[in-house]
Amino acid sequence: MRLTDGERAMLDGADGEAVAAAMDLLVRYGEVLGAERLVDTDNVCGANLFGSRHSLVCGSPTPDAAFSEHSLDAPRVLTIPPVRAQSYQLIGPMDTKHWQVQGLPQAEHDEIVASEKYSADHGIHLMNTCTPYQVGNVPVRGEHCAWMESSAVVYVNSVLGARTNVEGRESTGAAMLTGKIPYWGLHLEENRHGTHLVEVTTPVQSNRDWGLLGYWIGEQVQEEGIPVLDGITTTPDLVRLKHFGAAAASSGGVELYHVPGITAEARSVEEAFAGAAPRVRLRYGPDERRAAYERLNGTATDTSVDLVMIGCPHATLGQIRDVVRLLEGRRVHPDSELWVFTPRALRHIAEQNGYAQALEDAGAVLMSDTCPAIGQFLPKGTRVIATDSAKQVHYLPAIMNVQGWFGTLAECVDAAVTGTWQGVQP
Amino acid sequence: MRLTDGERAMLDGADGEAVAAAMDLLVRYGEVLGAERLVDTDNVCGANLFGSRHSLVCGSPTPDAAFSEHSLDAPRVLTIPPVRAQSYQLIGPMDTKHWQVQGLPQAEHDEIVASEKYSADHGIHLMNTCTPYQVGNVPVRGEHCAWMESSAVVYVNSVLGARTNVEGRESTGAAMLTGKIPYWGLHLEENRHGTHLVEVTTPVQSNRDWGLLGYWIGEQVQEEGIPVLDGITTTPDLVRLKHFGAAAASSGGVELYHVPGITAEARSVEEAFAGAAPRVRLRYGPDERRAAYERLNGTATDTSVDLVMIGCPHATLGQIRDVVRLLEGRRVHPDSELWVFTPRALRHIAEQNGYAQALEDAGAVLMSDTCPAIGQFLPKGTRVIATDSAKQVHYLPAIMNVQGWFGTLAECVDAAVTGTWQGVQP
Amino acid sequence: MSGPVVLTGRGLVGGIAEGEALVTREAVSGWGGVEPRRGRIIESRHELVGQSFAGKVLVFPGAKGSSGWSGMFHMSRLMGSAPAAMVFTTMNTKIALGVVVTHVPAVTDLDRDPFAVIRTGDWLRVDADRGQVIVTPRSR
Amino acid sequence: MSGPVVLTGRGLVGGIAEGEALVTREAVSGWGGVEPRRGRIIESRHELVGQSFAGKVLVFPGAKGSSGWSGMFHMSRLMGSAPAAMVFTTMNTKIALGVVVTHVPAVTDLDRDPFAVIRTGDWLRVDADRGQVIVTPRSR
Ligand code: F3S
Ligand code: F3S
Repeated sequence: MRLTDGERAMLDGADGEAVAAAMDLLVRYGEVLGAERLVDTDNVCGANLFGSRHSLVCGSPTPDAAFSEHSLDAPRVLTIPPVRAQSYQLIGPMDTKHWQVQGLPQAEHDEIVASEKYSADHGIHLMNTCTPYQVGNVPVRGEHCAWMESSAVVYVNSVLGARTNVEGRESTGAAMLTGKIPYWGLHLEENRHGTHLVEVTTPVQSNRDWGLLGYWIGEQVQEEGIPVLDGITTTPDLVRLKHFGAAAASSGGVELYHVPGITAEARSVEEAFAGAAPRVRLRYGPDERRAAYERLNGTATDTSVDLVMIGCPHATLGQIRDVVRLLEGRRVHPDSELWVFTPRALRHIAEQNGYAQALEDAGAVLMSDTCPAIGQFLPKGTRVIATDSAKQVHYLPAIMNVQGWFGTLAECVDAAVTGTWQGVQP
Repeated sequence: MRLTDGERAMLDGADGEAVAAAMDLLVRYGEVLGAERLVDTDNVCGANLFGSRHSLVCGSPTPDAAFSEHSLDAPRVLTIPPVRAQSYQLIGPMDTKHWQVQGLPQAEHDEIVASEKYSADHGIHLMNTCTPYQVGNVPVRGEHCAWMESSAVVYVNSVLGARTNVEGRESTGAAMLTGKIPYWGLHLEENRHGTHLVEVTTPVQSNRDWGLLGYWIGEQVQEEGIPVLDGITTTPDLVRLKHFGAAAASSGGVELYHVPGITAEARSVEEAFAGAAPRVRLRYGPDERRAAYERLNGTATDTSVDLVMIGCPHATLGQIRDVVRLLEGRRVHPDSELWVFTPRALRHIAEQNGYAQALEDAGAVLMSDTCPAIGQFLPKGTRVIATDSAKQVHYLPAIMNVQGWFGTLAECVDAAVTGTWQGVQP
Repeated sequence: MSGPVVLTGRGLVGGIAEGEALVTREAVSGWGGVEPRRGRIIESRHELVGQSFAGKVLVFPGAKGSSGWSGMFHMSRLMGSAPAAMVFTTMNTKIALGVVVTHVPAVTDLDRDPFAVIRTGDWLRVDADRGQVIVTPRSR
Repeated sequence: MSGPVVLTGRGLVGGIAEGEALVTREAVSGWGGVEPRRGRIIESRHELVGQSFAGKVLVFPGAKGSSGWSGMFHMSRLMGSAPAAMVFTTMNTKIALGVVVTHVPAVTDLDRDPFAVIRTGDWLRVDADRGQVIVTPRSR
């Protein structure tokens, strides 16, 4: 991999040992990829909040030691300088406000708070969400980024035309210190063309519709495809595309898709394929939708719902308001829980809008910074969850050994209020 | 103007008097425009925070009366129901945290707080910023919106490909209640093509470069043009485009522009003009840039700076971090002030990151919800301001009768620390 | 002295009003451009700076500036300083909403260039029902 | 019994390691797919569910799942349960970063389909300096 003079200097220690270690990681990584060079980036989203899971492995290390090991893969403990690039913390293990709801012990809380302070002191913006684009990090078309979090990667690549691969903790840690990332994969125009044509022959309009479509497409495309949707007749919004991409990125490894006329890089199906023929042609109609719905509901038999989870990916204020309005005059069932997840910056607004209080008054909780899948926590004794998120219902049963129902937001709120799932095949 | 059955029913009172009055306003408005019909919208940004300026006129009205008159232009006081559409409050008159810095009396504060609560109770999300796209309202290409705030309109139209005109308080108030807005102007594809070709023959890279370019273009294009930029060689980011659009929307009335390959709707100059020839050809080179710089600094002679204002449009966390880093080891001059403005949701994160404290420790203030131009406030005795915002330096001298300097962020922070403007022509 | 001239166009809002013309070829800013207590133009670079449109027929290209345009003229109406009528040539959302909330007769899309016909001080009868502007030139 | 087979490809990370092959034609998930204490595959639908790759040579298509893939294998290394080496066929950022932070020899871009040649239990010598995988089939 070619290095510029500036990059060589960083590697040789001109900006200190930590920057040198970061460059070393990027060089090793870039060479495995077969990248010809690095590219500048000033937009890095990573995950650097460490709790006991990480510290126990390294024997309660200092924060510098944790970052050196886990975020830089450095051979020894280094003093980490303030980060160079504009850097953002993605989702983490703990809700700094409702950590006790998670059942976390005080010591764990304190450890993660200290980890947060370390990140803050180093200039990593504490968005603490899987949806950085909902809290001010809205990349522009063509902007080279280095992000973790597959649902966020697929959103900014597809909808905004930004350029990022699915990075990991170590590569984003290194990018934060250097402002560099391997110029490979989706950073190159030629790798961004469609591969799979999906002819959509059934209406796709609601959040549920978009989640089902995304889930089915991910299963078809798996890790090696860029789907192109043909036949979408209504304009989706951020929430619909957020659910679509998250679903496709979790059932498969979709990192980029095109919806001609909607997403950033394709005005037409032909343009999405850059004039080439699709490698694969797929059709999504009522049968496929029915099958996706059944698979998403495939782990569930018991209609008695213990937890309803809304906000995967993290919810907008509009989604929160929808829940508040659906809950009006009602209360969460004594045997159920309703957890709504949103970025902390938006919870701040939700509190001022009275939404947080309204949820609380109804027996629900507005949570931030984490989610049940990432933090691996559920209310005690949970056996059955329900959600309007294809991604969450895909992960939670596998990770937490519970049953999962999938449906509309209204069906989810009804389940939280009645304690019983009554969702129906659309 | 044609109405659907549903719209006719709303007009006839099927959903109550306030919705009927809102439809009436939209019909009157649409007929003046010559719109053939209305279009659905679920994304409305308006301005409904009222202080003494409004209440004194109407003799201290109830909040329902204020909304009926100012936000609906209704003939009498109506009971306003919770808003139908997803609705957001734009920038307002008061920083709910630092209102005393503004010199506002307690009574004024209380009145605006009550107005906020009214909005919150009606389901209007209190973003309280001119940059809704930085706090979660990120419209998708083709999404029909109804927004006020020219800098926000030009951003989402151009960069994201959303569709909104520059709406007003009454039209957005009506849209909030009905979910409708006249299908006119930039809602129609055919009205979104370029008119003015701007050949850019000098490098445009920094925030200052983009602000100067935007200011010059706005002066050339005035109220009747859609500029297309040719010759941009580097990829801008959100901050650069934010400054560009705000400048063009304030020196002229630019509501939409195209930067082929970057903004949402044009891949090439030809596509931006939809194959037609440009109505006007302009060239922007070093002379034009120099002239724009001189005009922006045209009101200033006195280098003794009283206020440095950063964050017009409202700043990102990255911009805040930049200020913090420029201030390291330094303090704001005893005879100067440094005010940094950001959306309240981002100030919440900035506080957790220690940025707000760092600014305070250096003698600066992190403010939200308002700005000196909108709120018409400055530190007592201010005669000379400095800013990195072309829009703010365009407005403040005219509105507040002060001198204004324009330059880079570094020059601005230097001025705050030394008390003296030492900016130089780029 | 010439007799009344009739310009025909599209009437907006409705109604009839009369008053002295206040003519400018420069678009008018709302927020930051006028003050609603006396209906005066305050934009420092505007050719009409310092003049009041209260009770006059404002003849101008239309609205420029921020999205607060309609709100400013709405306030002007509430404070009793609104123009008697508006005659303008360039349609946009700001002027459209502005004439609606100012509740005054307005006419646009005229069959002749109003700036070539109307001078400040001329007496205008603006009939927004029929879409007419009847110009009685002031004696000169 | 057949003799050793040599597959040649691109060596990654560097070094030499030997161990029993653990072969799967299904890509492996990191986060949610393996647990790092014992290096076991825990993804319920995976054909290798319950099996440990600790000290083995993992022969697989590559990485799938979330962006936490490298972190999970990094942790596996720290906990002493990492594979001895990795042989994979599909490059992506997850597997690339994963092999880098696991610090084990790896080979890809082989001149033959490894799944046609290697069976679970075969003894593999992975030479990442020369880009070679030497396969000694287990007696059957
Ligand atoms: S990280 Fe976000 S995308 Fe879903 S699984 Fe957790 S809410
Ligand atoms: S409203 Fe915003 S765009 Fe500037 S003038 Fe005030 S900061």
